[in-house]
Amino acid sequence: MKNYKTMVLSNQEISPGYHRMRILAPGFDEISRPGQFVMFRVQMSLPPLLRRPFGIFRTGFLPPDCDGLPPKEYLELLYKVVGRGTGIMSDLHEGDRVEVLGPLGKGFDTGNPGEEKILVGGGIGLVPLFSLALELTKTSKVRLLMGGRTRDDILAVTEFERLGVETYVSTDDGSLGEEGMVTQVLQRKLDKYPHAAVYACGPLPMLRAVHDICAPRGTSLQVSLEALMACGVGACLGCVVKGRGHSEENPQLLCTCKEGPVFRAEQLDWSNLEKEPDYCEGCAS
Amino acid sequence: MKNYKTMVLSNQEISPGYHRMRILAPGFDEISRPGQFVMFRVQMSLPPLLRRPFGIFRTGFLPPDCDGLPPKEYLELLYKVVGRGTGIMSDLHEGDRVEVLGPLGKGFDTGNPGEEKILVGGGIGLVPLFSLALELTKTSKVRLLMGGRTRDDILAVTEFERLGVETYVSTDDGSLGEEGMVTQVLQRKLDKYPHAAVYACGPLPMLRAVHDICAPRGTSLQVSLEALMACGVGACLGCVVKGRGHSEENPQLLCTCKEGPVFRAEQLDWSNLEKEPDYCEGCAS
Amino acid sequence: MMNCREEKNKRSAPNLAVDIAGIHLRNPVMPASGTFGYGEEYATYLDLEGIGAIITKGLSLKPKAGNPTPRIAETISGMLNAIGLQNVGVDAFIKYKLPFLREINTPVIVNFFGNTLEEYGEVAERLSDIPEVAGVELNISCPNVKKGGIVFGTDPRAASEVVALVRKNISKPLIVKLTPNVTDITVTARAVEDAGADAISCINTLTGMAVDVRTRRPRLANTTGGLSGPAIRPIAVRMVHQVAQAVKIPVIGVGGIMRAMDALEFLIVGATAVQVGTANFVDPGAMAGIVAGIEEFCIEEGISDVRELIGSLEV
Amino acid sequence: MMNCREEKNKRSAPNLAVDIAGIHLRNPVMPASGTFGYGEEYATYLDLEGIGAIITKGLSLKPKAGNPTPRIAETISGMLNAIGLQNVGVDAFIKYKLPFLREINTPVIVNFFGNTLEEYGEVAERLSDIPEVAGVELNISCPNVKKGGIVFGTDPRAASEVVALVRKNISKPLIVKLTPNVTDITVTARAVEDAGADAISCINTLTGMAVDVRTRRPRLANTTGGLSGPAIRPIAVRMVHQVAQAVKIPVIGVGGIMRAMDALEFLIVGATAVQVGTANFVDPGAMAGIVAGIEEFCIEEGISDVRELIGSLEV
Ligand SMILES: Cc1cc2nc3c(=O)[nH]c(=O)nc-3n(C[C@H](O)[C@H](O)[C@H](O)COP(=O)(O)OP(=O)(O)OC[C@H]3O[C@@H](n4cnc5c(N)ncnc54)[C@H](O)[C@@H]3O)c2cc1C
Ligand SMILES: Cc1cc2nc3c(=O)[nH]c(=O)nc-3n(C[C@H](O)[C@H](O)[C@H](O)COP(=O)(O)OP(=O)(O)OC[C@H]3O[C@@H](n4cnc5c(N)ncnc54)[C@H](O)[C@@H]3O)c2cc1C
Ligand SMILES: Cc1cc2nc3c(=O)[nH]c(=O)nc-3n(C[C@H](O)[C@H](O)[C@H](O)COP(=O)(O)O)c2cc1C
Ligand SMILES: Cc1cc2nc3c(=O)[nH]c(=O)nc-3n(C[C@H](O)[C@H](O)[C@H](O)COP(=O)(O)O)c2cc1C
Ligand code: FES
Ligand code: FES
Repeated sequence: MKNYKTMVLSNQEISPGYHRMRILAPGFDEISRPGQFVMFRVQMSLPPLLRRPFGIFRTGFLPPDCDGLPPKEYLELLYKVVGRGTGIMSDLHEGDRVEVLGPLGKGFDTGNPGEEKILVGGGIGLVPLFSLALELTKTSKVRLLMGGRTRDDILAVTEFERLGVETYVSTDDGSLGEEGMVTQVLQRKLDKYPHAAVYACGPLPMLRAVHDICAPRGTSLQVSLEALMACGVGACLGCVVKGRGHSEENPQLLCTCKEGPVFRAEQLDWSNLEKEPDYCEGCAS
Repeated sequence: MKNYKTMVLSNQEISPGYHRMRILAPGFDEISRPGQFVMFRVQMSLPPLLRRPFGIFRTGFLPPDCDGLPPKEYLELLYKVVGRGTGIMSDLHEGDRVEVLGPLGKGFDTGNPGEEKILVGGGIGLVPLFSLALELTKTSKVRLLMGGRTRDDILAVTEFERLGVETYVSTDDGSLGEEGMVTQVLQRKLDKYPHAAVYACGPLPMLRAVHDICAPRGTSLQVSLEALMACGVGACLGCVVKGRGHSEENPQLLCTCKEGPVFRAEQLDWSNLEKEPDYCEGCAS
Repeated sequence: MMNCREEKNKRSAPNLAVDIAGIHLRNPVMPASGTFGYGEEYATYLDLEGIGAIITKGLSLKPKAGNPTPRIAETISGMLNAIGLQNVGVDAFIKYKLPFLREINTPVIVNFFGNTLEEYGEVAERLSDIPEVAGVELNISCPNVKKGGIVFGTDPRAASEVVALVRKNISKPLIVKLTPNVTDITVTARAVEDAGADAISCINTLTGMAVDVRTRRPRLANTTGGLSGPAIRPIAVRMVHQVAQAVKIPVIGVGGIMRAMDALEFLIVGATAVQVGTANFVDPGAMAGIVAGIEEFCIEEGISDVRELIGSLEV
Repeated sequence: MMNCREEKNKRSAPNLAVDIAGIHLRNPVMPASGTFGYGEEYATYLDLEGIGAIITKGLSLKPKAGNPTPRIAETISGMLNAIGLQNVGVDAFIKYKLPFLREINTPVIVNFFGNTLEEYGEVAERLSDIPEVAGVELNISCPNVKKGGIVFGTDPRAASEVVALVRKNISKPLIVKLTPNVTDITVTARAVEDAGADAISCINTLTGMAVDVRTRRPRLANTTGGLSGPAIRPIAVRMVHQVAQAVKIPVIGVGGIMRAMDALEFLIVGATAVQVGTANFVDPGAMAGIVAGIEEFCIEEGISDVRELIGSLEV
């Protein structure tokens, strides 16, 4: 965990409204685990005041320059432009100075080698699943069920496939893959692979549906949650979710940033997970 | 007077800490007079919250593009980086969207044709004198006495000379021209050309010294003042200076933005012109 | 049943008009006192007939010189001002400034203040017979020179007294503008309502200060000044929300409004109209943009009358 | 006469240490309560032995769950929070959090509050014998559940009462943290000084609110929250200036400090030390940068002791 004062290596739109940013981050790979995240900010910039949390899509190395210097290690983010902060991010260029604090939080438990693994991603929720897949495919058979509103929301599928991940796409409007919800596909897959472990990241309603499928089957489920965050390190208590034993006397509040963002489904009080209201674009300014 | 929502055509450093910016401004030349100013801001940008005032160095036309479109009319600013706002300005590039409100205020009275004219500029104070010289040289003999701390603070001298302006440079450290104050030169010139009209722009101590030379001789003097401004149009009353008749009962406050920034020396209460405190760099944030 | 054209028309032209204490406003957007001069200053940049009302710089009985300079200082997302209520005085206003406003088909609301109770009363009296004045806005954020400089608006009793006196002297719509520098703004709000105010505007500036660390001097000659601009908006929204629940008379929201979205926050928490201050300096066309933005929002959300938004907060 | 080396040494190492109510701080920079957890959270990002003191999240007698989410909302140059004082409770703090802090050679100041007068007293008592606690900071910005939710800190009598009780129960240095949501902060300041406070920190957050205009819901589940960050700095500087003139005990300045320049404003208007809150979220190394910046400023300005700056404002 460190505050990298560093710079952008590249930043490009990969699908309408989705961008991929590579950030110079020497040594980052060694200390980060799949499912962790970073708190990002543009150096010297106000607004926005607060950092923004982003999952780690992957880390990697740029091929060495002709200058013979060692290859540059980068951290790759994949983000959706939804408001002011991500809007400003999308305007950044190579060389712009940024800060990333991380890696933060607890990552995924990669489970047992050989075990079947099913990843369920909704929209931008695929981000932590990709770094997870990089790890899991070393020892397990991995399937990805990827859902989104339209084909534009389905990202990085070929990159998963290149890892040998079997990929099933569904969209609400049928513009890519199967028409319908990703959870329909999950039902079928679990029927077929009842002992698979499930890892999910996406909007809360999707996670809840996944939980409702897995719980009665006793399927192992880990979910990665989102929350509004100010500090990212467990200091502000802005990002809490209610844990399973939650009650008035014993609040059992878990910090999404520090005890999460990945939780085992059984850690959480699913009936009391509050939905962050959907803010309109630009209001967060 | 208009709020031009427009863009930067070019922006470059011309001397250490001094920049020249050309801004697309169709029709600006026709409505502006020497000595007027604009209120500048970067479109969509907070900070800084408020606009910043800048004199008009000149207006002009870019040669038509090969695309055969009509030549582009520009407004040219020349500015010194002193704080946050000018710092942000210095980072702008061609195509960046900016707003200029103007032309604002009262300009110089160009006086009688044929009359000898002496311009006295201190540092960045040369800006309005250049657009004035463009006008005056049409009908009068014009001399410029230009002062600055070091050679880096002496700007655009060749451009004045190209207009046929006789130029006398002095610097505090003698690194260019005569060593000493611009006012020494003024004394000598006024001895030689006792009927010359004087126009001055620069730091308040310099203006005061010029006034102290001109007043006893009965020399006609116009000065361009600076002030902290919020609105630039006479609405906020932030920029007032005390007028000659100033007293408790009859305050005679003049808006630098609306009744100035150019004043005839006899309009002002010289014993009561307050000096804006010298803020340190970055504090105005 | 409506045909398509009618439906489209309805959708594309929501009603924006609101009433404040009997003053009919074509839309709920007006300038905040002291940021719009006497109206004239912005006439070249903004259609004065496109806004709901014009509010003047605060007037006093006699012309007032205000404070020494520097009078303004920029802060983070805000500005401090200590203009010191410089103004031409009520008589000069009527003689020299009002004739211009007479030609504009927009209600004129005159903001005023006094250094003593009596002065408040006298200014109100002078304005009471002027037909071009649609209403008055009473600024009670001024120190009462007789009471050792205690600000009228921070003492509910003094606030009540001054409102009652002004109420006696003028029958025009009376808006009272509250200061936010108090422990509980609902106390002042109720006091001025009971004393006869027809509407409340809220908030004036928050007292602030900034220092130049190199010279170790305050950045304003007056040492302290009033903080305005987007920095204070959350405080203003909270206070308008509180006041709108505490009183029955209409509330005008003021404080840090830069865009239509900001104005909408105030309407939703209970303001009937809004005032735009510092934003005029940043963009002289700001109010026109805010009016257009409110209209657009209504269309997008299928709201046919802006009044549906007022106090529509869901808690 | 000094030789060159001596002169250089003197120039390059100004004294930064200050004393607050008998607590010796190596420099005048410490975190603001609630923005630094229990210290541990930032240990990997910041040398905890490089700051003047550590101030904990506010503790209550029993663990407290706090408010529902969303608890935070960003505003222009500020943030609203309605954490609702979630904390582990004083006993769990002593048992689980203090052992980590014991190993750090930096004074620990414990921030605490109560829902009733009695609770304030009890927490103070439990802390009174803990040797690792260098001092306590009393947060009186909490609603008094017995008195219908009126905030202790907005009523000088209640403030005085709670300070007097705590004073009786603890002999450690007692800092009282004032709320800015009052008409005249010098009244509270004098009240708590008279009741036995050893120092004052000033200010806590200003109550604010923000609305999501599409859903028409408050952006905080709690409707209102506390505004912090650079937006409020001018208000904080003004209040510290007022309080420092009104009382004889030392004042700790808090509110919107992001950089050394900001901290210096507070020292110059009369603060003996400063607290850094929201800035920790933006940059976990912020306090280290501020300490370095203050030192650099002293060197540049030829100031050999930071205490020369305190209250050095020229008006
Ligand atoms: C652990 C974690 C990992 C994340 N990983 C990614 C990722 O890899 N790629 C990606 O595109 N996004 C990710 N997000 C969401 C991302 O943080 C938000 O989209 C971003 O902060 C929005 O910033 P903004 O200024 O553009 O939006 P704002 O203007 O602040 O708000 C616009 C919208 O974004 C939502 N939003 C704001 N902050 C958050 C937040 N912290 N979490 C969720 N929604 C938020 C608001 O509710 C609102 O709907 C992650 C969030 C968390 C908590
Ligand atoms: C009518 C007029 C014409 C001007 N023309 C020019 C010009 O042609 N070229 C040029 O470089 N500058 C000009 N100035 C000064 C210019 O406006 C300031 O330098 C600029 O606003 C500083 O902005 P900043 O954000 O960089 O500085 P800040 O961070 O705001 O402050 C840094 C320093 O600039 C000074 N300053 C800030 N605002 C003003 C102001 N309005 N007037 C004077 N000093 C100020 C401060 O006192 C401080 O010393 C003019 C000023 C006026 C009033
Ligand atoms: C330069 C300036 C002058 C002001 N003068 C007055 C005034 O004369 N009377 C008054 O009631 N309010 C005055 N105000 C307060 C504004 O009307 C308004 O209440 C405040 O600025 C908050 O709104 P804003 O954030 O939109 O600027 C003034 C504000 C500024 C910035
Ligand atoms: C998330 C958060 C939690 C806070 N919790 C407490 C608290 O428990 N006790 C307290 O006295 N102040 C608390 N505060 C107030 C801060 O200590 C500080 O007074 C305020 O934030 C202003 O400083 P800043 O602008 O530097 O953040 C909290 C502030 C924030 C932002
Ligand atoms: S974001 Fe601050 S505790 Fe999680
Ligand atoms: S700058 Fe506003 S009146 Fe001159």
